[in-house]
Amino acid sequence: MNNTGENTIPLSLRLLLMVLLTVMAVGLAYAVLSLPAQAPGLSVYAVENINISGVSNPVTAVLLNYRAYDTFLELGVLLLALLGVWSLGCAGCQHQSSPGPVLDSLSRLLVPILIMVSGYLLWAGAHAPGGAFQAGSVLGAAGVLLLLAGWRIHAGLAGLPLRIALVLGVAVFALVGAVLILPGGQLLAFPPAYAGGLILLFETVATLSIAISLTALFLGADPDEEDAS
Amino acid sequence: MSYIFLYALVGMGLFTLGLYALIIHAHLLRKILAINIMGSGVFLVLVALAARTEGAAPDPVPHAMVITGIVVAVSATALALALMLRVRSETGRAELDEEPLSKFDD
Amino acid sequence: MNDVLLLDFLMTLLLLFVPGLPLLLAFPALHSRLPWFRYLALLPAVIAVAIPEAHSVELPWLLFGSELGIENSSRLLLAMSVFLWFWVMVLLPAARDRSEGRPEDKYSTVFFLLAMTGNFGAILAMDLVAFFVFSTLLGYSFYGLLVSGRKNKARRAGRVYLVLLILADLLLFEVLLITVLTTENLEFAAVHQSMAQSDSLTLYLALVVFAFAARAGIWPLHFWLPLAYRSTRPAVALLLGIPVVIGLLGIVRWLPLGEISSPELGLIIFGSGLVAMLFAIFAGLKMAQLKMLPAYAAILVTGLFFTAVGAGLADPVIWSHYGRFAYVFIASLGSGLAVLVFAISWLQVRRDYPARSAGYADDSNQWVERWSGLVVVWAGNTGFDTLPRWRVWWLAKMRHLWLLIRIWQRQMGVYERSLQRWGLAITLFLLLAITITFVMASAGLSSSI
Amino acid sequence: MIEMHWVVIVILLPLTGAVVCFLWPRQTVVSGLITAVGLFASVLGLTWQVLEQGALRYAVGGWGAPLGIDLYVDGLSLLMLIVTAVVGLAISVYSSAYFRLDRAKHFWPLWLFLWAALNALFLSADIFNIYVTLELMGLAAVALVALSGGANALTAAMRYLLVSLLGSLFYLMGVALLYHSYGSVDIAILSQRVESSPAVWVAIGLMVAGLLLKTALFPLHFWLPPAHSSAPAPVSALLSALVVKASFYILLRLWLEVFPLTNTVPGQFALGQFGLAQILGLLGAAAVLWGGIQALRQTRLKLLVAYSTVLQIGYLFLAFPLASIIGWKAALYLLLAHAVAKTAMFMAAGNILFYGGHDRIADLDRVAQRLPLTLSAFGLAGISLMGLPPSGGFIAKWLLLEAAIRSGQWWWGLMLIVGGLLTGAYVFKVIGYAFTRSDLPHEPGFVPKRMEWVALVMALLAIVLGLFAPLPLALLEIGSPFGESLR
Repeated sequence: MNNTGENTIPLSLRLLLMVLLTVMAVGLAYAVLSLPAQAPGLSVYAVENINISGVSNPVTAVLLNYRAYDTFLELGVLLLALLGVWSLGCAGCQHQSSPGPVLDSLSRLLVPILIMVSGYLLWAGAHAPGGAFQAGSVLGAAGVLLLLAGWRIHAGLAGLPLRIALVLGVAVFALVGAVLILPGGQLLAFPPAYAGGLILLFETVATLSIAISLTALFLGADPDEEDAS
Repeated sequence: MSYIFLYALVGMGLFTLGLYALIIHAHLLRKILAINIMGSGVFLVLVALAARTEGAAPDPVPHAMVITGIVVAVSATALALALMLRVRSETGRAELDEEPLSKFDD
Repeated sequence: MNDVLLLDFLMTLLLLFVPGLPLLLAFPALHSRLPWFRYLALLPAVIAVAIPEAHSVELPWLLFGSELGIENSSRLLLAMSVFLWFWVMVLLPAARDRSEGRPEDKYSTVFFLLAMTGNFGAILAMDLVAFFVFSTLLGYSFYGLLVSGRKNKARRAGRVYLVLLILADLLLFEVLLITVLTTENLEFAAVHQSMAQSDSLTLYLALVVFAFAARAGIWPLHFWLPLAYRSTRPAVALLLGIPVVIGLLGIVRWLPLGEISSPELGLIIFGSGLVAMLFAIFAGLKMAQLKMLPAYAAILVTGLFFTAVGAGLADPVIWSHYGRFAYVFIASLGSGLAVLVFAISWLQVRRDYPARSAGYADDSNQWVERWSGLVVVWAGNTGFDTLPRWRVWWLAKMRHLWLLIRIWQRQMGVYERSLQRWGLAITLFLLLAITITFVMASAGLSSSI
Repeated sequence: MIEMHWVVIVILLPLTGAVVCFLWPRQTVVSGLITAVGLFASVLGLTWQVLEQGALRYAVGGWGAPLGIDLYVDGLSLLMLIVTAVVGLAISVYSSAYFRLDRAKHFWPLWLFLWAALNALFLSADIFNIYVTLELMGLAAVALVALSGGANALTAAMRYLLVSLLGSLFYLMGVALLYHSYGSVDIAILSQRVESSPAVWVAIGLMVAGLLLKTALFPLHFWLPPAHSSAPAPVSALLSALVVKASFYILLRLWLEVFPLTNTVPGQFALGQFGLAQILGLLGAAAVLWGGIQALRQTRLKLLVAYSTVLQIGYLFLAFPLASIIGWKAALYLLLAHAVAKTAMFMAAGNILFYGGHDRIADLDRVAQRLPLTLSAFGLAGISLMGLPPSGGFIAKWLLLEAAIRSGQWWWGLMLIVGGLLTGAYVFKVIGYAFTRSDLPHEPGFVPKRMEWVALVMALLAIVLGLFAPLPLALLEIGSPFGESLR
């Protein structure tokens, strides 16, 4: 079998496809070029409200205040992907890595730096590019590096504690968002006075959850189940 | 401001190329990569066109959308890769089964 | 002008012949076997169904002055009946062939034709008396059909049916008397109006509902229906829906539904309908015998109908909203029961030719073939023997057709398989996206010019 | 205080339930069932609130469109929520008996996530937020399909995942073009601003195609039969009843609110929409034929039921060329009736599979005598799918026929009759084999009574829907989602 597997498509179909794709590409390009050269979009609104959003970086303000609901659902997507991967029970798919000396020492060197960078990104998110996702993915990279170096989670932490850490982002969002309803507000409506603190709280738990989720996704299977089997 | 549109056009090009690769390649890893390239194309369009603000800071809303989109794409890719590994361990090859349905059996 | 008159005359003649021709043919049927004429009896009805025009005729010379008519709702019922009768006519020789030498079966053709007269006449009848006369004719000839079977159980069913029939007729006669006291005109519309104001309304309603419930085999007057289904011949079983249908039609025609409100009686009828449905479900589930399934289906559906009638009596608004569904409901009940009977007798044929096991994975083609074979066996068992030439021709045609179907089926499989292929499927998807864009774009451009 | 926020509760409750089920796998069935019942009650609460107050708009985060995200409930979204709640409750009860614990602990969190995604999708008034919910729904559905393991299910899930992602990306590209054209992703704002422009044409092309792919309209249905037939029975039921309908719902929303550009410039774009409607109608008619014939050809019960979904999806698209309020109502009533009936049918198929260990139609081996409740459920659901009176399917078809005749396009009505006949044929094919003996002896398995009864209750509901049609139809009027001018 051809390695690329391209031979499954007959030539005539491929030609038809190229023609169609060319037509589509022309259409897409035409659509893009027909857009107005200047369009402020929602930037005016975003900047207008930045003072009561609790942060000074507009992207963070959109992510964690104006459209925090999207972020909440998206943490749900991440958790869901993990649930999906675990439900596949891919215990056999994992290759055991044997770290060489280079990887071993590199990981010792890099992991602390990654943790520090992640902390900086988290803190910087309030006023400059950065934030929970960037910080979470850097931290997640540290976790992946540890896994490659042969590190495994402690058996005592693989059950409920790990699960709690995984759901932390979604749970805190849901809990705090719902609590904010009680004094008569809306879901995820932050009082301007507390907005900064709440956003920092959300970013911190989101960073942790994202980092641990990404690491767990890399691992592939539920470590609790892996031990049992 | 034409360079903004250039980025957007590159985004559209990535989208189209990704679609071509998605259809043409049989190996699942390539299909998953193709989907990711298509996704990157969409993100590039979203982000590039956000800069049409006449010297002011770019529109932050599409940026936030792209970050959301990236997390969604990461999640979907993770699930797809895990699924691909499972398909390979069950069928022995990482390709879609193009056999007729009636041959399906328990 | 003359054309209009002529057309009118022809329609009148047609309407008269719908019930009249079967009646006329019933006399020669006493003496000969009528191999072809029995189809002739259906002809006027077929024509009446085919002509999409409402028409009615007054027949002052008949009874106390009757009226026959056809409009859309009754055309639906007539079409359903014609459909059933056609199949019965096809099956008719089977009833005779199997019992050769038995003189009493000679009369069954007569009974069939009389029942057909009653059926068509009741559907066309526009006044109380005509409906009463025709439906009574249907009832008694049906008794004849049940009794002319050789089985004791069928005779028992017939006897039970006869008792209920006589009871129902007595009650309906009372109803006629009450109505005549109240109003001169016995046309349905007039009766509805005058009865709605009458003092004896409740009595009228109760008698009508009870009488037709007895005729239609509605719970708790259902005993004859399961008995009949269990014991009778296939040709008669196909027809067993007819008295049920005419009974329901009687209720719709005789009751001034949508004009009066009688909450108490409505509630009682509604309740009895509900109980009937529950009864049918539980009794039907308990009964393992397949042949009785249509009977319980009939009880279930007539129960459902009764809940609707009850609701309509309690609140006329409901009936005026949904009353027009009643005819559709009745017609589909009749054809549904027949399909059920057909399916069951087909299954019984199949029992002799059980499904082959799953030794092969792809039997998608074979099942059509098996189906067709079974239909042929079934048809052969039940009556096509009388038409040998026809059958040969028909079978040859069918064989050819099935061969075509098999090829065509295989082709469908190939198409679906190629659709399942990823590349083609996504290319089609792309094509669709582009098409939609172009459609929108061309329209946008043309409107902006 | 709390009753003001039913909108939020129907989203947060299933998410919380999913988290709880995930954290404590041993109690997963109990917590899942409690969540399902609570969610059903919350949807009733929301229904009551909407009946009292009319259509609702809820600004999440207090910002409101265009900056924030709005949730919006009108008759259309409420009907979808109710369908989801009814089917969801039945599926929850059924699944509580269907899965053993080792599968249940994966099933419940995924299913509750899916439920949350569906509710969030039906409530959202923001096309980017809809993208997120669409992905949430798609990933959950894929993971659920893969739950049954085995080469078939995994391949089907993989194909489904790729298709789902592809459809979402097309949709997202459309969102990007619309946002950059008009600076908003709120449906209400877009509906005021959208006018004919190249970007909008391309956006419509991309979004409609992506959503059609996800809705599995012929000829894009290729992924549906393998995915729906190889999933566990309750999953098949919820995929056919709910997940496919979600993308149809989005398409309908966009079609009704964003795409009609007649409100800005009279006459403009009406032509394009007419042409597109005809295309959709034709594809729907083709789906009816193709799905019906393929269903007849199948030798496996679950594949047969899956192809019947292809047919029924075709019906839904017949409403597009009719373009009348009564046509839309008919399509939604059909959606409702099909969701309930198809749930019953897949559950019945699941029971048969549970009982005999296989679903080969030719070897059903007198299932009728052994599982009378299940076969009754199958038959009753079949009656609704055929559209015989007095079932819910009958009312829907009646309305659709009326719409077809009123708009002078009676030929679409013909497809209803053809589809009904095809449905009748394949339902009878199954029932016929269920009564006869096959040569293969069977080791009958034990089917929990709960599974049989749920299937029967859903089938009866599909029939009863025909008797109480005015209620859901009146519900649909709230907020007049189909517009007034078309009347």
